[in-house]
Amino acid sequence: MTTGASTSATATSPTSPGSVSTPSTILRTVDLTKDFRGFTAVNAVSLDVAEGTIHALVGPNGAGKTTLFNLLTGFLTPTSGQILLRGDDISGRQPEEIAHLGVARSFQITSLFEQMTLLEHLELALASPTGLGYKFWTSRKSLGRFKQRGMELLAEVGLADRSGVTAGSLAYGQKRALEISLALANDPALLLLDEPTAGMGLEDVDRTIALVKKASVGRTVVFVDHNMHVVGSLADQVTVLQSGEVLAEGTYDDVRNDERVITAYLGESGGEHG
Amino acid sequence: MAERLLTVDTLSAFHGEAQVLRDVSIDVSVGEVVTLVGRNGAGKTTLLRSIMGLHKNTRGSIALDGTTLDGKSADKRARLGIGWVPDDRGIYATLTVEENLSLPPVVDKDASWSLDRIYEQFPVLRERRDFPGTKLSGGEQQMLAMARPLRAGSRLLLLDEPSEGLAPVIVSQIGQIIRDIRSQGVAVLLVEQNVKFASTVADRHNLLAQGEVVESLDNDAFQSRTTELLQHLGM
Amino acid sequence: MSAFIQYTLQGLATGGFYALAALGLAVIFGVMGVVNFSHGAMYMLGAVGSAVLLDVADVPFWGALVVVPVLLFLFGILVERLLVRWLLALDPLYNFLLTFGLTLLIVDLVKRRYGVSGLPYELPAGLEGRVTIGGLSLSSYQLFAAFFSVALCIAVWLLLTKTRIGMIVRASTEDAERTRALGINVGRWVTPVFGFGIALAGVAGVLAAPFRAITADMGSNFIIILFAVVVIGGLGSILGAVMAGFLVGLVEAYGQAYAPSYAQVLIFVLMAAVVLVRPAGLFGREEAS
Amino acid sequence: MSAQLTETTHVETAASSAPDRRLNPFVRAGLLLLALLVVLALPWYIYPPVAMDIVAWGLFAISIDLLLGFTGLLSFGHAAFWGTSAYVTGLIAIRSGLPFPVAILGGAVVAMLIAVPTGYLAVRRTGIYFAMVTLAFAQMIFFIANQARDLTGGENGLQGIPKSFFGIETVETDPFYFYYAALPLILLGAFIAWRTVSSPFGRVLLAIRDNPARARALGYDVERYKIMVFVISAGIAGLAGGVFSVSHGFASLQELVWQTSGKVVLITVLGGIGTLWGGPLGAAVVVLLEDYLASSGFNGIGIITGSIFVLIVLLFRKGIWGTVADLVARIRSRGRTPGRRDA
Amino acid sequence: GGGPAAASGKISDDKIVLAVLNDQSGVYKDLSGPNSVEAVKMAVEDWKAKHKDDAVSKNIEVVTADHQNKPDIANTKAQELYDRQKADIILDVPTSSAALAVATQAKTKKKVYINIGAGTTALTGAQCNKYTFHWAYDTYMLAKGTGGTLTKDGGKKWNVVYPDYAFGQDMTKSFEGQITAAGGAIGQKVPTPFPNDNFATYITKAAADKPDVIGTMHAGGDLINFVKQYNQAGISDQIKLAVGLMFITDIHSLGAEQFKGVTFTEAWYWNFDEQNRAWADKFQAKTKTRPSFAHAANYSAAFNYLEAVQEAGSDTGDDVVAKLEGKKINDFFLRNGEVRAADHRVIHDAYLAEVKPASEVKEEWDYEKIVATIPAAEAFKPVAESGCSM
Ligand SMILES: Nc1ncnc2c1ncn2[C@@H]1O[C@H](COP(=O)(O)OP(=O)(O)OP(=O)(O)O)[C@@H](O)[C@H]1O
Ligand SMILES: Nc1ncnc2c1ncn2[C@@H]1O[C@H](COP(=O)(O)OP(=O)(O)OP(=O)(O)O)[C@@H](O)[C@H]1O
Ligand SMILES: CC(C)C[C@H](N)C(=O)O
Ligand SMILES: [Mg+2]
Ligand SMILES: [Mg+2]
Repeated sequence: MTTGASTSATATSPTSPGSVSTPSTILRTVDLTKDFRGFTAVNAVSLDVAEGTIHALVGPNGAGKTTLFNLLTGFLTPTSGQILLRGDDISGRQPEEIAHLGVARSFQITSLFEQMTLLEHLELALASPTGLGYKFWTSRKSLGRFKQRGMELLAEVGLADRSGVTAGSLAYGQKRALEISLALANDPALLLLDEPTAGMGLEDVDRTIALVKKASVGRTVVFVDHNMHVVGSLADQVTVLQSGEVLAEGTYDDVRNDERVITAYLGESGGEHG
Repeated sequence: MAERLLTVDTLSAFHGEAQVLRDVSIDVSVGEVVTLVGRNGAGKTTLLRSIMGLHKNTRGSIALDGTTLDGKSADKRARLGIGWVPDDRGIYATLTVEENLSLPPVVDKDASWSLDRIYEQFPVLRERRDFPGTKLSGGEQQMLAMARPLRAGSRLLLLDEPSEGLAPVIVSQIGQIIRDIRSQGVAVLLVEQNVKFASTVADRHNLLAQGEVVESLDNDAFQSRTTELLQHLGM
Repeated sequence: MSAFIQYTLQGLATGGFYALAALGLAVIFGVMGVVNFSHGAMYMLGAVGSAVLLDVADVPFWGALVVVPVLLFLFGILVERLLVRWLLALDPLYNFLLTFGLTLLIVDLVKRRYGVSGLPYELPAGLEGRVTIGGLSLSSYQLFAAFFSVALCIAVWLLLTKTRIGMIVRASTEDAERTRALGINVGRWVTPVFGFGIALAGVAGVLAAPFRAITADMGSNFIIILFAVVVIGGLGSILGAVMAGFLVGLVEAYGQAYAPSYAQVLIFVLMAAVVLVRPAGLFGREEAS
Repeated sequence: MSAQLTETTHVETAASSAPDRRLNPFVRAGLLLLALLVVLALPWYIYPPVAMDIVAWGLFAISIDLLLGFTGLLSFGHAAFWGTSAYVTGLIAIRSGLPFPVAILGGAVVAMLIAVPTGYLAVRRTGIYFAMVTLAFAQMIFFIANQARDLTGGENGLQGIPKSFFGIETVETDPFYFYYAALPLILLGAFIAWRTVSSPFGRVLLAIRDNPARARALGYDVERYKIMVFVISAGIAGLAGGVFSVSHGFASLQELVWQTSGKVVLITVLGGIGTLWGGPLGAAVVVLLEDYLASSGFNGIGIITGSIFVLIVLLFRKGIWGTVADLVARIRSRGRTPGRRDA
Repeated sequence: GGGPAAASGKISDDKIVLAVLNDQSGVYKDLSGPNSVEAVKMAVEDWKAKHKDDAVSKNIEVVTADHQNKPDIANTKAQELYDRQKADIILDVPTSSAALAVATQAKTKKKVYINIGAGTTALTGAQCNKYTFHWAYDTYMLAKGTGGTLTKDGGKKWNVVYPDYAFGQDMTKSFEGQITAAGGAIGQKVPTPFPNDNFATYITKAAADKPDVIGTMHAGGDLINFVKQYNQAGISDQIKLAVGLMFITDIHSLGAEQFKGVTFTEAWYWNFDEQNRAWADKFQAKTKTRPSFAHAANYSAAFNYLEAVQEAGSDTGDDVVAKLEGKKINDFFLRNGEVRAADHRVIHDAYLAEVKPASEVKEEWDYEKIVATIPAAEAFKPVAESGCSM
């Protein structure tokens, strides 16, 4: 079922969900499959993500990368297969539950609260795990306790001076940065970024690479990007998807020299357009 | 020099009170690929929308084939042979892939690509032909958007960042298509942030900064000065 | 047993009727994203129009079946041009509220002009009798109405899904500006669609005239049932509207026969069950979350 | 510019986002005081039962605004809660003889109870779908109330609801004093609404309104929040419905028909959504207009209210409050930066 | 009860205000509505003409309000009419729920209220009060006439289809009493939702066991729906249709042909005799239409109210009530009329009517044939059974 070089324990009985493959595996999928009315977007994908690494997911358009993200974060329910987070089966859980387990994501298509200020975005993100959001009887001022941390986070992505403007008035690149800072807010153990550099100019791309690098300290990052420069600079491990299946896996250098990957994805120029 | 197809003459455009294009003059000839490169927010999309007749708050003139487009509605301009690939791709959710392809009226029978030819070029579209358009992945939607004006047989294509979000192999493929249609006499005005890609397909480049064309140069000059220019533009 | 078959036939006859009206609602929604609250009022105008035509111009049922939908088509065009179109780009709630206000207005205007106690109307010539098959007996008019509705439903469905017109219309409503930029003169299409949907409501109204009370208020409960029909069928689904129309017709007939006091609640219980099990309706597409 | 893929509700609210962003605290305090004064003075200038209607409908509209303006949910079946509470309040008052405020609180609690299952089903849908589902549920409640005529009096309504108030006879018989006895309940409802929107909870609601998918990814259980605000809103509608039924001395099926749900939405939109203030303003206009028309000899209330609605939706989507606020803001900014003109 | 009786010659606010509270815009607009206001104005004119200079007051006003058939609005309006508009009497109020709400207000304010349009017997029964009178008809009267007479004439086996709400159930109960008393029986009682527009299944059901008579207790739009669909069911030749409550406006709107042969009970018919016709002509001159019994009853109630004020020399509620109670009246509307003191039911002769086939209709609105007169004493519920205690 699984094509390509799986690195670790995919061979050992993938059917027993409870079994933790290696101590350092934080995220693992077992034969994960998603059907859309007869079209299989993700097909029996078994994936291991080692704790503390940066893992890139690449592949042609429509390979199923975003769908895989949506499965991992609960926005879609798998047709079959399992998703194990530190050995616990989380398939079928709701997005908000998964978020509380320390998984944060950014969206391929920018997804913000257009009418809220940047600081308000971060306050919301920071308040989420505290349950403060349910308190309809207290004053909104109680959110103020997140202000300092919120400003720090904004500063990290270079948006500190814009904390008071509404997200709707940001330029595209800034919106992407805000997406990332939201994902980072609650210090997630696992960070999922869907095309963090899409639509950015070169300078912004490099800034984002640096940002992700910095953010990856002490946590695991899985990201999707078509920009090979980004993949090359960041990824410890690369999984190539094609037509919903794993085509190849390995380090960036392994993968970029893989014949199948070159035909299916990179093309003869080796992806050097970006 | 081939005949001139599109002429934009001292065009200014406004968003409300803000001026986003300042006296922009560019032209594209038959069989030529001309780019607009520049940072986010430089005004590239606004220029394309103005040519298409979708952005109305403008000053200056735009002519196709020597006749002015002033006062012509967008659908009229499309039927005169301008094909637009919007930056958000503009795929219809309520239409199937094939319906998305056949929606625009064919403007030039001889230039129009057949569905078969399109499917040969993008096999994945054939596979998903009966799916609602927006159920395609981002990149698949981009292919669909590119294919649409080919199907119509437009003679001038306005491409707004066609390489964005595409797998490298598809980017090369798109590049090949652009070169192909150019040789068939189609004119292309290409908006790009991907400078490397732009330099593989274009004849001439216009560098846009803060709504102004700050530099116009041919591809050789562009390639030799890429780094310097990028620095200059802050890209 | 024969009673059961009789109820079934009656249910199907009523269902055809709901299906037709719901179809107009679904076409307008599917194509323009407008939930037309005034659909009940338009249905009423269809019936009142037939009665008035008969009274002032001696136009019989068969004439009304042609003339009234045409008139309502024109009226729909007017409504779209003057009102609905300005809100198309906004949240669909606005047109829902607009057509709600329009309903109040139309109903009261009709009341002022034609009173409230109803207008007279006769069965159309040739359909006064009954058709008896075996032990069953159905009013020939109702049979006609049922068959007519079904045929019309099928025709409309084909028009929208199989023709270029249907495609253009769907594209135009999804994004008018973009569609224009693809070379299509959008203005030419959207307005007639609205008129067309209204005309369908008008047809239902004409069909209703011979066997329902023709009053200004006849649409006000009708629209609520139509809403239940489209929610059950799936709001955007044209096929769903038609199928759910028949389903609701049957539920209503069985309900009336076997649990009369609960006949109308049953429809809404059915709706609740559908929402619970399939939030998008029986034929609706899943909403992206 | 960037296409939003989520199917959210984008209704034009009278305030740009949070309700207090525009006004400074002093102006706000001043307005609050003024509003309170107006509410207190109302029965001196307006026939007291009509004044009572205005504040009851005003509170009802606030409950709609809480959903529409602050969460992006249009309930087109809120009559279910207003009406249920009207009946329950009446039944408690008639059968137990308890003071009316107790009966009304009881009614509001029952309204909240039935809002739980309704909300559970309705919040699975958004936008226009939500409106349809709530509408259908209200119809169910309507039919049930009609069937349970031993309890509700069916078509005749529940007659003779007493205004028992600790034996204080002036309150029990004179609508003028009754107004002041019932007003605290209205103010309580308004306070709850205000507290809710200006709490962290209210902030989450705004987030949900703007982008539910994003809110979920941040870890917020969107459905649960929606159910909670739906239930709170039902409770507020219940308070209003209870006051209304005691004020009139009975409850009728009229409280449950869909036209009632429509009317309260009309009032809310007319006043301006996303403000909480708008509702009562809209209520004053509509109730006074209806009151006037009913004895004016012009028989066609629908013609007037229908036209108003159409005009509001077409031309003044921000409602009275929003339109006025915009005007004020425009005048102010013109004062500050003279000479600025549109290009 | 009441406060200190007002001295004779005392007219409150120096004017007499008659308020007509009814449906000005909804389903009952045509059968009563604005034209009832006209009828009341006619009564005032006629009364002034009759008394000329010795009238207790020359200052008489007629005001009106629309209750839209909604009890809540009726309730508020009644309060307003009594308090703000200084109404001394409220007239009409069709729709039972609204009628009962107004009765409560009349009692609280101690002001006169004469109901004309509503059907419920509760107004003079369980919920009767000192200030409330019921002038024209009620469900008992309708059942007595239609149910009793048709059964005696051989329609022994009945099935009744009724709207499932207070008025319909009341009617069904009343009909059952009268039908059983006359030696018949109701086989099926088929409830239908209210309001409703699809009766096909109910009609099939009610016709299944081939009764002699099918009785419908529907009113207004529902009645018209029912009759249309009844005629389509193709059973009208074998099964007689009886209508519980019908107004001439119903026949007018559906056309006599659809109703042909239907039997029902009338409180008054404009073309019954010369006296009625004379008044109907005057009414037509004003309104361009023929009167329903509700229009005539409004006139009669208003006129007799003014007479009572004249006799009392006061428009105070208690004084007028005292004059009205027990009063025997004979006018063009009330034949052998009496205002029963015990329950304030106004009794008078009622009529059994049949709808003429279109061929016999000689002029517009000439739809009815009176087949029998039911004497006042028999037409209404005996006081002993009323259950009223004031
Ligand atoms: N609808 C709008 N209202 C106000 N300002 C706008 C609007 N659309 C664009 N702008 C502004 O106009 C300027 C030019 O925008 P445009 O979209 O043309 O840039 P672009 O070069 O295409 O950028 P990108 O590379 O991000 O697509 C930007 O500063 C942008 O903020
Ligand atoms: N809701 C859906 N219904 C049906 N098909 C879908 C749906 N969502 C995605 N797909 C299909 O699943 C496939 C995988 O899509 P996905 O968005 O995961 O691709 P991707 O790898 O992220 O591509 P890209 O790089 O272009 O964004 C595509 O062919 C797409 O058409
Ligand atoms: C037909 C009506 C005038 C009577 C009304 N249905 C009532 O409740 O009494
Ligand atoms: Mg993707
Ligand atoms: Mg752009």
